[in-house]
Amino acid sequence: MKIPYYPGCTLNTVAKGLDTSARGAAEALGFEMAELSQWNCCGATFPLSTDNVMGLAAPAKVLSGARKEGDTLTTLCSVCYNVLKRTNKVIKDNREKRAVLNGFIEEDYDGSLNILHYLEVLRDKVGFAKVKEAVKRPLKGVKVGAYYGCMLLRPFEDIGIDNAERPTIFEDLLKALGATPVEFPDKIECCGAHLAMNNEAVVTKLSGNVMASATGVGAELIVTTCPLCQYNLEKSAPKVSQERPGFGAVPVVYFTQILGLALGQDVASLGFDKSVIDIMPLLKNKEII
Amino acid sequence: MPRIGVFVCQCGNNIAATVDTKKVAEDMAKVPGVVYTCDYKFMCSSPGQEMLKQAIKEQRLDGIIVSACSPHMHEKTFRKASEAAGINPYRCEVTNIREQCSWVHHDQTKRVGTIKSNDLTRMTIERLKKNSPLTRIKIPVKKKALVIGGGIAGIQAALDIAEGGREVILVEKEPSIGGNMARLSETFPTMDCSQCILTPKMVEAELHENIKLYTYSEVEKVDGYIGNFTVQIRRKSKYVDEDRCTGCGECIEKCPFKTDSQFELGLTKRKVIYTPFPQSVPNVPVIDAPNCPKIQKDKCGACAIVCGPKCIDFKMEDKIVTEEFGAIVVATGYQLMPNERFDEYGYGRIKDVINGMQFERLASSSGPTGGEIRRPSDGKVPKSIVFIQCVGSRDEKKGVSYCSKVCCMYTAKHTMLYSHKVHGGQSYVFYMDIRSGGKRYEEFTRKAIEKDNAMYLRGRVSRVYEKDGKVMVQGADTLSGTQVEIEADMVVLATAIVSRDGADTLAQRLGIGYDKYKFYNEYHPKLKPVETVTAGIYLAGTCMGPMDIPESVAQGSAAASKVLALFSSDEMAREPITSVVNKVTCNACWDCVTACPYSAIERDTIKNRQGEVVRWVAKVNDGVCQGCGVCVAACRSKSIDLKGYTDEQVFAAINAF
Amino acid sequence: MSGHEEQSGTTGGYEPKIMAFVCNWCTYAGADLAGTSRMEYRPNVRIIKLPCTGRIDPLFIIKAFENGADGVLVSGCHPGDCHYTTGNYHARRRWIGFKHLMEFTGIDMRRLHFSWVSASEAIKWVDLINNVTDEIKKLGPFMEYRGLKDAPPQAAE
Amino acid sequence: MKITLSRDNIESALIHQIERISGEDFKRCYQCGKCSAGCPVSYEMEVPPSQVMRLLQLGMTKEVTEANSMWVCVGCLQCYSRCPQSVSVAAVLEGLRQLTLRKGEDHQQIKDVPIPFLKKAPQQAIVCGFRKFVS
Amino acid sequence: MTDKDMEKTLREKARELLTSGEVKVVIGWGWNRARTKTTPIFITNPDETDRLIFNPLCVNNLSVYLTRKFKDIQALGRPAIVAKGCDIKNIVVLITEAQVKRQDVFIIGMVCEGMVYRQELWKGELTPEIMPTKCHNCDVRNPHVADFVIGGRSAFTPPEAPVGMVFEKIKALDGQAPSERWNFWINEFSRCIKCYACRQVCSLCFCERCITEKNMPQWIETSAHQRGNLSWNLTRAMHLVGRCTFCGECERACPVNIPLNLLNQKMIGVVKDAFDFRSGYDEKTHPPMIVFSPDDKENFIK
Repeated sequence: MKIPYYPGCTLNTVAKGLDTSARGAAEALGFEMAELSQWNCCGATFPLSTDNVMGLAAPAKVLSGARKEGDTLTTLCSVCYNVLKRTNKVIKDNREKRAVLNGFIEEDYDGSLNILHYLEVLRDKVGFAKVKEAVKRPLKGVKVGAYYGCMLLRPFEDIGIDNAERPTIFEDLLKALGATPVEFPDKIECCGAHLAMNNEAVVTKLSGNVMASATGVGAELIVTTCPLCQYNLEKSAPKVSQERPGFGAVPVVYFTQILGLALGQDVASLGFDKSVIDIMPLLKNKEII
Repeated sequence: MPRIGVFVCQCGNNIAATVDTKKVAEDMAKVPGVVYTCDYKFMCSSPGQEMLKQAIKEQRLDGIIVSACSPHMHEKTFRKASEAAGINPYRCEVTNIREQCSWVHHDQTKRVGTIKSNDLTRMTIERLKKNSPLTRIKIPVKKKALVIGGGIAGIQAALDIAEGGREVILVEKEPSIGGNMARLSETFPTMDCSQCILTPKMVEAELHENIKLYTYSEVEKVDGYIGNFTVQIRRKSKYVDEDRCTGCGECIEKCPFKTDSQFELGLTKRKVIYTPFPQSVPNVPVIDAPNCPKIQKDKCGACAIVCGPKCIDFKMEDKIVTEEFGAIVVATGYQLMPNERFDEYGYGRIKDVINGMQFERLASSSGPTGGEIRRPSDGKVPKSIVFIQCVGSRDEKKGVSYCSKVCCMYTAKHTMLYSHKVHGGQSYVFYMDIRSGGKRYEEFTRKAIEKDNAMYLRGRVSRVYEKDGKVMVQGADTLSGTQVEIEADMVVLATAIVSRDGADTLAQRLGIGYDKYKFYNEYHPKLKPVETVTAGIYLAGTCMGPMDIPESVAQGSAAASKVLALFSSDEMAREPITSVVNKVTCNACWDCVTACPYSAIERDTIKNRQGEVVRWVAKVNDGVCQGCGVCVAACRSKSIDLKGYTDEQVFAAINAF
Repeated sequence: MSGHEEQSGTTGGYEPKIMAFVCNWCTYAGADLAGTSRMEYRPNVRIIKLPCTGRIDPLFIIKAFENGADGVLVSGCHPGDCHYTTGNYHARRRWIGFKHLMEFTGIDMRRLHFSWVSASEAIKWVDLINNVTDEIKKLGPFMEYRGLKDAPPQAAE
Repeated sequence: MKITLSRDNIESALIHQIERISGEDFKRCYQCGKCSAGCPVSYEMEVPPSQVMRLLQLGMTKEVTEANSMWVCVGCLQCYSRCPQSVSVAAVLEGLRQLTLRKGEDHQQIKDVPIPFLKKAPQQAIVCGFRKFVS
Repeated sequence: MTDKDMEKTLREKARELLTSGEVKVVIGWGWNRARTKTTPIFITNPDETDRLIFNPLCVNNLSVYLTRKFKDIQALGRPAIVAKGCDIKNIVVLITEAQVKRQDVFIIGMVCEGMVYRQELWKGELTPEIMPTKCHNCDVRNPHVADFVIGGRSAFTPPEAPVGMVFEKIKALDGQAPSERWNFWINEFSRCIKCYACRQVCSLCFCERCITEKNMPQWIETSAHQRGNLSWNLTRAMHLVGRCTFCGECERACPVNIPLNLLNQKMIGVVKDAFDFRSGYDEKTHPPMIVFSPDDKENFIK
């Protein structure tokens, strides 16, 4: 199976780990992430203003390009996923905007693309059962907090990957990997997102809430699908530790990294070294490596 | 030659101001067949009517025209008068020269008005010449009522009808009557215990010689029309012989198997052979077949062994009984919207998030906790409870757009019950508006706030989650404009009231209308609140929409009074405006049958002496026909005509134009 | 016995004869309301009351023209409001067929009007009558149709 | 505080402009407060989401445009996803942001963006930040 | 399969049906004495089935003999009827309107490559010019409802947009001013002599007592003056709305050549557009004039 794949800017740089581990895992599971021959940034935010059609041009360009390489497109970064999927819906449902956009990008794209998040590929195309079979390094006894964030789930009408209030797709994967997902209330709350640029206080508080909520129920590890979440959480960890007595920071890694780990990929190849909080001690004392 | 009298009314100055009534009278005298005309100040006054009667007698009139106000006003009056004077009421016609002439044409010279009045009157005269005398249709009325639904509304209707001396069959699909009210603890605003006021009524219904209870039964099929309904009722197998069971309860005692109790809304278990609740009426247990090992795989059978009168029969099967009724009262009630729709409130995920009805059970002295407020998860007494209003109500996105009406009141009641039962307990109520319209209702909610220290917060809750054994509620108080977080021990959701599953199916069986929420439609929201478009079928209670106990009871009685009025005479008289088929020329193409909105037309046969079918013809059922005339226009061979609006009458009018 | 008196109303000159077929429950009541609200409208219309628009046979309309109507108006409850639940839906179907037939035959559609007037729409009724009357007044008498009777079978060429 | 209401304010051109840009109808909001309840940053907002809607209903644009609310919104869409009336306050705040940005008034001077952030942060954060804070 | 072969099979089938007693009478076409024209014949005797013929002259629509207008034929017992696709359409309507039960009639469907419009036009071969409009647009050359089909499958597919004089004329009329149409029709109807041949020949005018014979009230003026003529023709057309299958018999039968096909086909078009209904294809669905849909579209009811 070959699935056209859109990495997005971040995965080419700071979030390389997310990208490489995903490709590796795909291989292990017997499908190929065929990176688009040509792609550009998706815009990193879906314009909420109705009159901003220009903001949709970039993702539209990506989509029209992808359509030429197949009828589905997968991506890893929650934000890319959110932007692409919603833009696609606009093009599909809104005749006027479709016309305008196609004018901009000089294409004739109709929104017929099926946008899948890597998680959806695993769930719907591969199947968690098959993933389970492929596990070589079960993550026995690791209490993992699956952090969804916002962009993977909302708005439900447009995204619909899973129940927006009590999603399980992430936990189901973790179970397949032998880990023990912990249910923590803030798993669908926001990390502070782009406020990282100019409002560290807010980011620290929000990311703090998320991490505290997870560790509060015993999470030893937090996994995410979004580079920005990962960044905000890790970056805030020290401050949070200062502000909140009794809070102990835990590693924050990408779901594909522990996927690769479970599938028996070479640990060095997974890019754990990029993360600030080292996951190795945890893995060692759980005797996974 | 007919002998027609024309009476032109001046209606004081209402008509006379713009119509020369005298001239109209004179002109009409020239019309062939008219033998007497006059104009008078007030035809509808008793002297006016007297005058009319006298003229009929003296002039030996056989037809009456009254040119006056709209027939919608006084047609009945003048037809009555004519009848009193001995001519057929349908030989009397009213010309509308007020609403549709004198009042809308302000020509003071009276020219326009007079000309138009002449025309209209002449048209009516010609029409009248073709009027054949008609007699009101008499439909025999079967003086026995069916009440569907044994909740408070149904019980009330049944009792009132029975008290009126008429037979009633009360059909309830659960093993006991009582409905949702039987679940309630106390009732607002009087705070008297629900069961204390309901149970006596239930028993009364059971013992009343005019009421027959069909519990654990459902309506399968409904045929016929007002006064003459034929209904098939499925009496589901109870596996217990009702007549012989003494209700001793031994069987329940001995039954070794348990399952969730629907009556207690899953808060506790019940036996597999059970009565829904201790005061069940009738006090006859039923076996819950899907869960009974004896019935499923022929194991156990303990109940049968201990049963003294030996009235348990594992082979018992459903019975279909057919009964005839003159009227039907529908009181099928409501249910709560499934809370699972509101994941942010964690219902189903968090044990200590329950709905209002479950709280009623917790507060009820006959409930699973014997009336002590204890939370489901660990049985602890909650130190604080958050009540969330409008869960599903007034929520276009995930719920329904309407207001469930009773939640504001019962939540106030809940806070009171809580403060009375748990001293020092703190209750919080998230509300959008406090809707306490009703006798002593506002005082009631105020009391909850002022005397029982309920903390009312104007705002909605965004999410509910668990944190170290507490139920965290994250809401807002829009009045102070702040976010609110509450560490609660328990959360109670005021879940929306919705129509029952299968409400639409029943409506289709009965031929009554329902709205997009599957609540039943009344005939007229103001003037016919308990009638339906189908004559002889009446509504009561929450099957029409959210309402509280007083309203439901009032409606039960209202419906009952309608039924008793219908039953007050052996026959029901109806306007004879119905279609009639000319059997000789009918082609039996059944177009009329297809077109009729009331399925009032049947396929009939004409047989010869040997009883062989000679031909098929359409036949109108006078009881069902409402006289719209759709069939008449549909019939190409003109083999159907509409009494009171025959082609001849209409043509005569057109020709006189 | 057709004797509709030629009248010259307040406006003077030719006054058209207009026949209206209306249903008893909506339009007739609407017309009554116009009266009780003392509105004023053109006096040219003569109403024939029927229980429901579903009762109206297209032939009524033809008959009206035969009897010298210069215009015909048909009106009843709005779709969905029928006192007999579906009578006006049936009527609408027939009118769709009949209207096209009349049009194809060359009847001037300004002489045949269909409309929905509810019991509360007195104003709509008044406007309707006034507009229809004025329009037909402009057209003058329906000579084409009135002429038919007297013309000998083969005459028209 | 006392306000004087007038139709001119309630139906002002500015109000309609914000409605147009955001694609939201302010009248839809019935002030249940669920947005303020669920908003992760409303504690930080000078005017919490539900009050933003209320003020706009009253035509009080000044109060909302001067408040920090629009710049604090993280666009997590929790308000929209839980709103019983399907109103997106996030979109309304975006509308307000656009009002300012389209006047060329930046909320964030690019030169002031901390260098370590530019170095370390994921591109998406930078792009997204610029889109929301810079004209 | 040539007409001769079809005739042969037809005769055998008819004989078989009559001998077996499955049917009591076979309604079909035969020659007139001069063998110049076809005429309806009713075979009850198995030995006479060779009188049955089939050729492009068999234009008459025999379905009318299934109606209550012909009680004597009904009296003979279960009929078999020889029918072209277009005739079968009428039989379908008769079934829909409960005039015939499907099982009570044996339909011998004849595959048809077209008929002559008028038998006088027959010069020994069938050319498009002498074929009526309906044949040029026929989509039932292979009988769509039949118990027994005779003839090799026709490959003919009707044109996307209907062609032929009738349609052209309708378009022309639609393009004219009302007054012009009025004059056209009044002129055409003025010839009407109220012989009611159009009614007699139509199998869908099956009323035992036609509206014209109802005199209380007198719906339609009987004397043949123009006003009555108009009323009659309008009524006839109205009564056929949503039912007429455009078999064309009425126009063929009209002694004064009133172009009734125009009226009928016009209304067929209206019904198709307004209610997406085509008469004569499915006996299950009711004719559109006696049913309704809450969302019927119109733009003229104010």
